[in-house]
Amino acid sequence: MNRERLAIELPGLSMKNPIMPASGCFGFGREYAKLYDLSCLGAIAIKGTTGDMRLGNLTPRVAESPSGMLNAIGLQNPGAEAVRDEELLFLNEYDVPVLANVSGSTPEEYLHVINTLKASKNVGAFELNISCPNVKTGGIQFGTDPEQAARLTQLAKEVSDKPVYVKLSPNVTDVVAIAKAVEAAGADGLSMINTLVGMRFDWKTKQPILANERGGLSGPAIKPVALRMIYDVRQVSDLPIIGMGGISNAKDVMEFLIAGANAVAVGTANFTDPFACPTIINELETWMDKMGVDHVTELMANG
Amino acid sequence: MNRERLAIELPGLSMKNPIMPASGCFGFGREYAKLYDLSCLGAIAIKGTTGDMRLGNLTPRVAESPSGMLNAIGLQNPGAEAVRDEELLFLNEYDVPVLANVSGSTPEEYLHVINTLKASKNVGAFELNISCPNVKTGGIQFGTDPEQAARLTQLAKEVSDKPVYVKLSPNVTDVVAIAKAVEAAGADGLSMINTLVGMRFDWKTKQPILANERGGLSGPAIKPVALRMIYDVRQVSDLPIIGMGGISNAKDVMEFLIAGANAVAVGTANFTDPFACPTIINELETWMDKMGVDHVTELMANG
Amino acid sequence: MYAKPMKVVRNREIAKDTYELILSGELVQHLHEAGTFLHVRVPEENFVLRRPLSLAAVNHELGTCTIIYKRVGDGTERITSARPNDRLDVLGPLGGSAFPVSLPKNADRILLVGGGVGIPPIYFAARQLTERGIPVSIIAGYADKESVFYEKAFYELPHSDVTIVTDDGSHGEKGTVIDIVKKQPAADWLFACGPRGMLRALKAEVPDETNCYVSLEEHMGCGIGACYACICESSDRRSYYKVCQDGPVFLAKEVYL
Amino acid sequence: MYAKPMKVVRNREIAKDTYELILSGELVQHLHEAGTFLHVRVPEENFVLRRPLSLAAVNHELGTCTIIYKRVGDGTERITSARPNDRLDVLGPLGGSAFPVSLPKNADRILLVGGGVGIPPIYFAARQLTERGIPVSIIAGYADKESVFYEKAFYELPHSDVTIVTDDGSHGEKGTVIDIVKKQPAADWLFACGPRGMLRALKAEVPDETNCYVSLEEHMGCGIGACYACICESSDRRSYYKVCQDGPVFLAKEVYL
Ligand SMILES: Cc1cc2nc3c(=O)[nH]c(=O)nc-3n(C[C@H](O)[C@H](O)[C@H](O)COP(=O)(O)OP(=O)(O)OC[C@H]3O[C@@H](n4cnc5c(N)ncnc54)[C@H](O)[C@@H]3O)c2cc1C
Ligand SMILES: Cc1cc2nc3c(=O)[nH]c(=O)nc-3n(C[C@H](O)[C@H](O)[C@H](O)COP(=O)(O)OP(=O)(O)OC[C@H]3O[C@@H](n4cnc5c(N)ncnc54)[C@H](O)[C@@H]3O)c2cc1C
Ligand SMILES: Cc1cc2nc3c(=O)[nH]c(=O)nc-3n(C[C@H](O)[C@H](O)[C@H](O)COP(=O)(O)O)c2cc1C
Ligand SMILES: Cc1cc2nc3c(=O)[nH]c(=O)nc-3n(C[C@H](O)[C@H](O)[C@H](O)COP(=O)(O)O)c2cc1C
Ligand code: FES
Ligand code: FES
Repeated sequence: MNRERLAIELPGLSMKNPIMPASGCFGFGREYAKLYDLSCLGAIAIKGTTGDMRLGNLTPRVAESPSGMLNAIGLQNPGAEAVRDEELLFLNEYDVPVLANVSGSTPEEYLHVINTLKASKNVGAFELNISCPNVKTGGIQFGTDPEQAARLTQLAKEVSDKPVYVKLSPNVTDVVAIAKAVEAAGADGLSMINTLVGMRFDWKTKQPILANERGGLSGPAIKPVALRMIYDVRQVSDLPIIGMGGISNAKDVMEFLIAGANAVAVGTANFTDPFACPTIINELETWMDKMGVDHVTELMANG
Repeated sequence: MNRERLAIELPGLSMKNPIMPASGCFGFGREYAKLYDLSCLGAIAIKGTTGDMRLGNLTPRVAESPSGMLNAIGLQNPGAEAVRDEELLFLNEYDVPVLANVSGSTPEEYLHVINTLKASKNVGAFELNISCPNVKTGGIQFGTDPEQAARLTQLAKEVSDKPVYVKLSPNVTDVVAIAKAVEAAGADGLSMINTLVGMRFDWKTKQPILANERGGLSGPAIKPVALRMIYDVRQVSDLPIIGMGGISNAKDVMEFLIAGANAVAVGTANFTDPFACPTIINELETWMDKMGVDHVTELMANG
Repeated sequence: MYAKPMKVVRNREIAKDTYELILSGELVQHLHEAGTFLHVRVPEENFVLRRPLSLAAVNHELGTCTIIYKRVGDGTERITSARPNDRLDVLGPLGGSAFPVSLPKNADRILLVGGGVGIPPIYFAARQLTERGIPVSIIAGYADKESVFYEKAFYELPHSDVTIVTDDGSHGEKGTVIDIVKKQPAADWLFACGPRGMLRALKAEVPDETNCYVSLEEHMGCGIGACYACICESSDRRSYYKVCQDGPVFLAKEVYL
Repeated sequence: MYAKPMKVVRNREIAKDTYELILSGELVQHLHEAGTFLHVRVPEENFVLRRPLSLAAVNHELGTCTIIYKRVGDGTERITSARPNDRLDVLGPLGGSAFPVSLPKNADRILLVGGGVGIPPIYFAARQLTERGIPVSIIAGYADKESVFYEKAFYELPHSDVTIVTDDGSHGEKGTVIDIVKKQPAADWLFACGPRGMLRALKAEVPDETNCYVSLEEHMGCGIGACYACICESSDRRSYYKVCQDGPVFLAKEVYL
């Protein structure tokens, strides 16, 4: 199979195909590397990385809901230095660009992470996670206010020599306003969407199922919301968009490309099927054959 | 079976049980009346009613998504006068209070509807639909800005001699702010939640599936979002809450009561199973038996 | 209208992506009219909407009914995997207006026109008419040879004159059902079901004297008239009908196609 | 670790709400260790998370493995309806640390303690040890008589001493597994699986000299170590282990229970 027909170019990310695992659903790739060759992926979005090591929330950290799941991991990660010295080095063995998901409680922390990771060769771009619903400070706060989002983007752009994508929260009245603000502040691309804040209760104990009470809803359940937000933003912006939210097969990928995404990320589906990413890549090419499509960009709305 | 153990009292609504069909998913009851006796229901929320007859949007008006559906009906209804003279009269044959869902493009239209319907005996309360995502003007606008929401609530309270519930939109950054604003403006209760704005695309035609492009996402997919918003609002408000969003069985009802709802509405599930409401009412009592619960209020968080 | 579990008797591919599904159950005794439909629940929890599918035949002696459906999306795809003895949750019969098979008189010229998966209710109407000894002309249009189904069944109907037509001419006549209609004498009654474009062209073609009835499709929510999902416009475009309740069969001149 | 479809050989209720599921397939040849688990996909689209279920037995000659699971929620409920010849999508074997059945010596005193659906991996460990001729003492605790399963299977193990205990005394001894542990002489090795409270009490009870291993449960996302869903705290509460990857079996003194 000629992989070039799937290849796309995004700022900082030269992708063999438009499919990457979504941040937080693939760790740093080590576990999935035991199942298949990571070089087949378009890119890898690594787990949200903070300045120092974080332990995250108490358990249960996940719960299920119809066609979806809630998570409240709370950004557990080994911290920027360890990510640079161990995880990125490990990933460097594979021929695949890394989208480094950057998290933090303060602007300084975000910048520290970027400064720590920016020299790593395989980091193609940064993804500012201003939309994590599962931490007390930072995270989603930056993502719900256009001014704060823009300010953080601008600061990130000042220290980063690599493209900066901003990951938007769907928990807002007006996602277009946030998108416009970060575009004006210099963002090179957008990632949409992060999880919707949700809850589940155990009717036997009358308690929230998650130790953190609230968690982020992901999976097929949120797909229509993701598609709508991407479509809305696409009407006003030409920024590259990495689309995500419930993608679990190649038809979903096509829907996201039509809505306005330039590439996609697959999150929850990795848990349902650990081979989700390579399977979707193959399926996508099969569909292109069936549809007589030469290049994946033809699948886009204006393709 | 002794129905009293299921009975609850809400402002304006003396309910045999905490289950009512949700607005827009039950028309004005005529069709379901052919399937079962409507008097078994706790209440009936009628289809959103506007000042004049409305034709609504073009078709397709519905689309499906995993564990959910999108609708963009666009508030088709025969208008307040016809609702009063035909539909409410029809429903008056049944021993069940009506929650009259009021919609409009302008504050004047909302007030006109209330004025038209308020003398109808079986209307127990009004439900201000400030959250319909499927009409160009009015609807959701009133529901995303605390000040506009409060102003409309206040006006409604001035003309209505019956309790006024406000139906909140989930498409907001801060649902608690809206809830507080309408509570301060005199709302007697809240209905939560209306649909999440979403989209689906047809990958064959590359077009949005709905003629209206965007539609409202309902069904089990949105349940965790509904539960979270109800829980959030319950932390700051003692207003009665009618909970809805994906309820399809008695366990779901229990989850909503734990989250903070005082009663619930069943929407999309009526389409999946036209007997959903009576089935859920029976199931709920069976669960209460199994759990040794005497009265339905004991199922609530603090019950 | 009843919501009943029905048992799958048979479910097999009879033409390209086209399946014949035979169901048995109590509900069958309530099924009578060509043009009415069943609202079938897809047997998987993540589908919240039922699928409207027309009756293609009812056999009261055997206690079975037949549906012919095309695999077009995830729901019909899932239904293809239903096996004999599986249960399907079926709501029906739905539709407030069927093909008025009792109106035509023996001497009337009756034309039945079906396109693709619009053919099943046409077949049902043809059976009902011919069983009563009323001669009919049938035009059944398919995309291509691989898509043709029920050809033999049509030819076996008594008193009937059958024309099979395919878009690409790979079987029967080449062309569209409209091409054939144009060649035939005007009918007193015309019953049609098929894609909207076909119905629109038919409506434009038939003379005013013809009592032309069309069966419409629209995306549905409730299927029973409560949700306003499935509307179609009246000819003057100033009011709406509900396909599920006022139709699915309409007098062509009443509706805007 | 492999993701393979497995075939259901048998799936039947063996005690109140408790099912024995026998699976066959290629995967079986890779299954060896007591304490490891399978990540089973619930055969319905609306479930996005797999269910972790321990191996209760493996039969390499027959090419089958056994799982014993309790119906506690929607997922296990759905799995109860899997019938012989149905396929289940199974990921396994998972778990980086199993019960160290090869460490005890013949003369060591080995105590195996299982509570409720924590019993399956204990049964597996008991089989592995007794097959090698190593004598074991087994304490299996259940809620009540109706919940008891595998009693006969335990008694049939050679070189073993079995105590059945129920909370309400309706079968075997009355009390908890802890009550029985207290009455027995201290063990060199103790392998346990059951509710968190039981494991906590055990850890408090056993003397320092005992090599006490516990198998933990936690809600899981990936099941393979990538998502950080299933963590448990280290004894000093300053770092985390992943149950799916570092466990599910841990040395009791290493973890905060
Ligand atoms: C009254 C009536 C009778 C019908 N009779 C037949 C029949 O006998 N044989 C047959 O093959 N088809 C028939 N159809 C069309 C059939 O309902 C659709 O092909 C089917 O619902 C598609 O489901 P899906 O999940 O495969 O497709 P998807 O596109 O995945 O379905 C998504 C949603 O759109 C709806 N939808 C998609 N296409 C249609 C359509 N054409 N009409 C209505 N809803 C649609 C589905 O019901 C579902 O809610 C009939 C439709 C109506 C309204
Ligand atoms: C390593 C391991 C081995 C296990 N072995 C067995 C076994 O052999 N037999 C058995 O009966 N049970 C076992 N369990 C528990 C079993 O996984 C749960 O009972 C099951 O996942 C519940 O699913 P449900 O859909 O019925 O419940 P629901 O409560 O509806 O499940 C909702 C979500 O919570 C998760 N969940 C709920 N309870 C548990 C739990 N106790 N542990 C982990 N996840 C949970 C589910 O996996 C699912 O993601 C094991 C758990 C782990 C972690
Ligand atoms: C367990 C889990 C952990 C996640 N962690 C992160 C994270 O660290 N950073 C981030 O930006 N998004 C994180 N996300 C969000 C995903 O990257 C993605 O935006 C979201 O899950 C929607 O995609 P999906 O529906 O395909 O899962 C996480 C999601 C899940 C399910
Ligand atoms: C087809 C349809 C029509 C609706 N019409 C209205 C309406 O007229 N007024 C209103 O307040 N809500 C309307 N709703 C929203 C529902 O009342 C309910 O808030 C929402 O669907 C969530 O509940 P569910 O998931 O149980 O369907 C409509 C929903 C659907 C699916
Ligand atoms: S489908 Fe609900 S009105 Fe026709
Ligand atoms: S379940 Fe994902 S790390 Fe253990």
